Amino acid sequence: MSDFLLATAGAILFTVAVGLVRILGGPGDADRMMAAQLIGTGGIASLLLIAAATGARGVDDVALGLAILAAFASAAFVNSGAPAEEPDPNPADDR
Amino acid sequence: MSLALDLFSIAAISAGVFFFLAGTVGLLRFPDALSRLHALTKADNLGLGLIVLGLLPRAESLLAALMLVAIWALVQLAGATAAQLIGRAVRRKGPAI
Amino acid sequence: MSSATLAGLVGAALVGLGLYGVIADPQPLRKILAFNLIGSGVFLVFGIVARKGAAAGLSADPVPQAMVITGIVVAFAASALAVALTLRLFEETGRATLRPDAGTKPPDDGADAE
Amino acid sequence: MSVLQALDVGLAFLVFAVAAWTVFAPGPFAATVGYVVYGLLLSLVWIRLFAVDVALTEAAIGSGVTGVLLIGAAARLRGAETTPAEEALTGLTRLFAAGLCLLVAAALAAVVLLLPDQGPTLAPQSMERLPETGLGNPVTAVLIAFRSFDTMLEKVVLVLGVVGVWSLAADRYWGGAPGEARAERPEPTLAFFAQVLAPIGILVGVHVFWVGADEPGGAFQGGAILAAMWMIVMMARLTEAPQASAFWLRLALIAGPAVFLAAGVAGAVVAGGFFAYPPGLAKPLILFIETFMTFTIAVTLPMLVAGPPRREPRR
Amino acid sequence: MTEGASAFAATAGGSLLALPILVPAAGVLLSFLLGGRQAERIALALMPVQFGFAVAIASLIWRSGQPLVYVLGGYAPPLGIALRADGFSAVMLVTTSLIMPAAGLYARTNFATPNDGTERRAPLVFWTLLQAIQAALSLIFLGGDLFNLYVALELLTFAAAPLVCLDGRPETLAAALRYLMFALFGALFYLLGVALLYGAYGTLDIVLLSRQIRAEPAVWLAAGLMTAGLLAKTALFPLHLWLPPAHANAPAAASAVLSGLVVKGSFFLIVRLWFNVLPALPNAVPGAILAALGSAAILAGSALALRQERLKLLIAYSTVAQIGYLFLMFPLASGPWSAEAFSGGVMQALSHAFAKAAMFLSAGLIAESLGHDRIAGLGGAGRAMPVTFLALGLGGLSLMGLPPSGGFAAKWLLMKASIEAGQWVWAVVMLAGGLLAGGYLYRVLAPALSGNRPRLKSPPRRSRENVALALALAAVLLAFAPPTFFAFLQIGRPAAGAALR
Repeated sequence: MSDFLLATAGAILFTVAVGLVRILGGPGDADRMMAAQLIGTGGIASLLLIAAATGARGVDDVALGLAILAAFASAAFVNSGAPAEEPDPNPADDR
Repeated sequence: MSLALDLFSIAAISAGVFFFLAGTVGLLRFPDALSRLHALTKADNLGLGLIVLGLLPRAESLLAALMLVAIWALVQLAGATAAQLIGRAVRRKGPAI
Repeated sequence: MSSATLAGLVGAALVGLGLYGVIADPQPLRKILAFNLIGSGVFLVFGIVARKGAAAGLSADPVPQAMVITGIVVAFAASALAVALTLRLFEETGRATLRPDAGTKPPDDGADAE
Repeated sequence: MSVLQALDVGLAFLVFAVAAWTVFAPGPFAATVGYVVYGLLLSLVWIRLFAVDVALTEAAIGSGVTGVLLIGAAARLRGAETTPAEEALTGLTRLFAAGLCLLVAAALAAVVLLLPDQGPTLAPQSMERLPETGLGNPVTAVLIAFRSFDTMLEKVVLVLGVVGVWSLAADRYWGGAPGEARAERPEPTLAFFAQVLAPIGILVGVHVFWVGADEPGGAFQGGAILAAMWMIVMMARLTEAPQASAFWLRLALIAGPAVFLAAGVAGAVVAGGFFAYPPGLAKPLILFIETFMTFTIAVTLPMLVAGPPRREPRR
Repeated sequence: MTEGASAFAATAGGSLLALPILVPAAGVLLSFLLGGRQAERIALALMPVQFGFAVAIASLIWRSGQPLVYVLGGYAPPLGIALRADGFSAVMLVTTSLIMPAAGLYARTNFATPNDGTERRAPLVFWTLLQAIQAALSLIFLGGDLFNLYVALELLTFAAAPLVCLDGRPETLAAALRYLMFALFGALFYLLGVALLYGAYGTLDIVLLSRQIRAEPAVWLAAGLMTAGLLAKTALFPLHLWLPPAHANAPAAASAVLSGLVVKGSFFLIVRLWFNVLPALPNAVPGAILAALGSAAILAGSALALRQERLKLLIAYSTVAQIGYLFLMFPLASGPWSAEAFSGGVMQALSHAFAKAAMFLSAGLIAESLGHDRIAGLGGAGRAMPVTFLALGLGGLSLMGLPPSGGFAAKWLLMKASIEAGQWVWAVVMLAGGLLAGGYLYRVLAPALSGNRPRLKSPPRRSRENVALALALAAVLLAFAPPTFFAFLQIGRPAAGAALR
């Protein structure tokens, strides 16, 4: 059974790798951000599978941490990704 | 009983891998960013979900099982949010972004 | 080959790759990325050292692991400082570059500080 | 070759390929996204090296928080992407650099291969002295007891990092808040996400810190997750970044190293040596120190990412 | 008692070793917390304390004739961390604790907080980071564990880099970024070497390592990586590119500390590495390589200094050259002349620290008084501000290696050792370097002492001139160091005794 789990983990990593080849190259930055998203999900899936197969302790916490941070790259992308916005001319007024 | 559970695990995990594969094929074949995003979220939702489902019977304790479900739920939340954010960025700024 | 040795080889390759990036890429941000690659390569070397020190019921020597954790935090702080410098330089000059002659201009007023 | 070995080889190849992408990618943004992907893959590698504490740190800091820092920077540097021709290295220099790097990598690889399979280790000594600390996780014991001096100084490095980043502020903004270049109005999706995620993340962060005494986890990892929660709340504009002159902020930034340092000095009076713990009181004292450290990391990392003050201070 | 245990029997008064690190670290935290004028007050108040610690440590070593040892937390190496102080550590500590207050007194004018107590950026950063440099240097001089020393290196980087761009001009930002890049590169390579040594021997304690080290591939690679990393931080030719813009553009007080002390920190670690960690390695070839690079630094740095148009850049390039002299001690490290060579190297580090600090402070005064520091515009300035130029000239005396000066003592010892060792080439390089130094100093001093007095924007304050002059006099006084001083330097130098007797 554990060989099956490991093989599955490998298969997922492989599909993720193929997907990465496609989207890291773009054309747009949005596509590239999808790469971060894809590896997030795929990475968590293979992490869980490897953990189940090898019985390593504490891996659940790592997966949980990755799951919490999964959307952070996209959030940063949207947050500061607007094309070079001018700093607020009158910052004191915006609150 | 254990054999049945193993079979269930194998079936669910295999199905999960299938969805990851399908998502990747979508990434490779779809013409524009928004539809690629669509393909990606399928892998997020179903791929990981089925794998978690398959791993549930193998969890050592109820707590570990709950943890697995929580991880899945968090990835759902993150995936949906990221898809929204990236989609909006594409819509607003055009596909070049 | 054990997984530890494999990771060590990856670490060696990462150090080489990162070093190339540091030398060959003129953009500060790319240099910062390359530094982080070297850093993670170094940490992986610590990682195999730890793994090969598995003993006393532990699957890895805890001392190098603790050093890696310290190192990751320091590397992050260094990246943050370097990024802040790069962004400030970009704001001031409209470009981010490390040209060697950038620092040799005499100051207009000649004053030192203040 | 077993399935596990095949998986390891595949993982190693993937890590190397993504690392190569970050070096050779066409633009800084593509390289940066490559680096974020790479950081995630590294967590898997650390799991395979049975270094779960490191995997947690890598996941939270190496991939998560650093990702936000670098992607934000890459987005802002868009205008600087074109490189003036005079800076590009000539082919010969490139070749020379490549040769040098190959040499270093090959020498390193050779030495790695020569390392004995069962190397020298401090694992037995760590386990032998683990009971004195009252902890169950030897990595935490190394960080907070055996090599606590390193850890305390490294916290001072973080404070210096903040001083250094803030020192880049323009004089008129000194004491003001680090204002990021944001979207004009808050993204409703992001706000919703932050509202749902933050409470969960705070729970997880505290949990990771708390179990760190006995299981993988600890102040660094828990603090980093908490830091991420503050960052997402700020990114969603649910709260503003604090002013650099705020006393509470400064207190929060130094609390970890200050308490650590004070405990270390107190050890000289109470326990017979700097950074010694009085027997029997070690565990509560360690948890006390770690609490402040976690808190300080949770405040420091977002401040490092936010950058120098960019708004005029309100008095 | 086993041999391992005896190395860590805490010596009497050993706990003193923690204080020069912890007290300025606490000062950093307090200064940042309280802000405003408190930062300056705390920094200046702790400097005499720091001097007290340094003198106390030195006198303990002097009285016992043995290095001081302290084990932190009761966890003996290899699991824990030890601090150690030998003669070299002690003199570096004392030197640091003398130059720091000089820079501090000088900087009070530039980095004052307004009377209403409003916190300003540059003063807070300067006074906080000055204390951080002091803590980092103390740790470098006292650390007994290679990973602990890595943390010290990073502390030093984080403290020093922001000082370079304190005034925020674009060229200083570029200089600071380059400095940071070199420093980070250096620290990473050092760390990689640390990883390999731990992998080979399972300890990072300097004494324990030195007992086990054998000449094997891992050790050679580690030694090479660590040395390369530390050379990048020390700015030895050809890794010197970051230094001149960084040191020339920083505020004068910061330049004095950066050029006088900070580069000596990583140099100190190279000495530790080769003399204390790796004495078992055959060191003829690496020593010759280091000295060859040092010779190249002396010639190239001096030649570049001759061509500079700005005074501060000239002084910065002269640092590149003077760093070169430090490395001439390495090929002379074994043999009956090793004690002389070691003393010469240390003397060079000390005298250059004082002389260079004096010169940068003088250059700062000149730039402030004239409104510029162009060498072409220095005509007659020496007659307008004689004390400043006296300090500059006395510092220059030491750089040239003319008697009486610490620089003369250093170069004399190194030259004697290289002639005794039959390695004439280093002596020739030293003579050439001295002539070149005379050349570039002549370019500055000759016009300054002749011609019409220029109109000063503001005359330099006497107290600040005196600070620079005191440092320059210290560099001169080193020439009169008694033989006991050199005996003191040898305390704790491993294998030195064996080689001598």
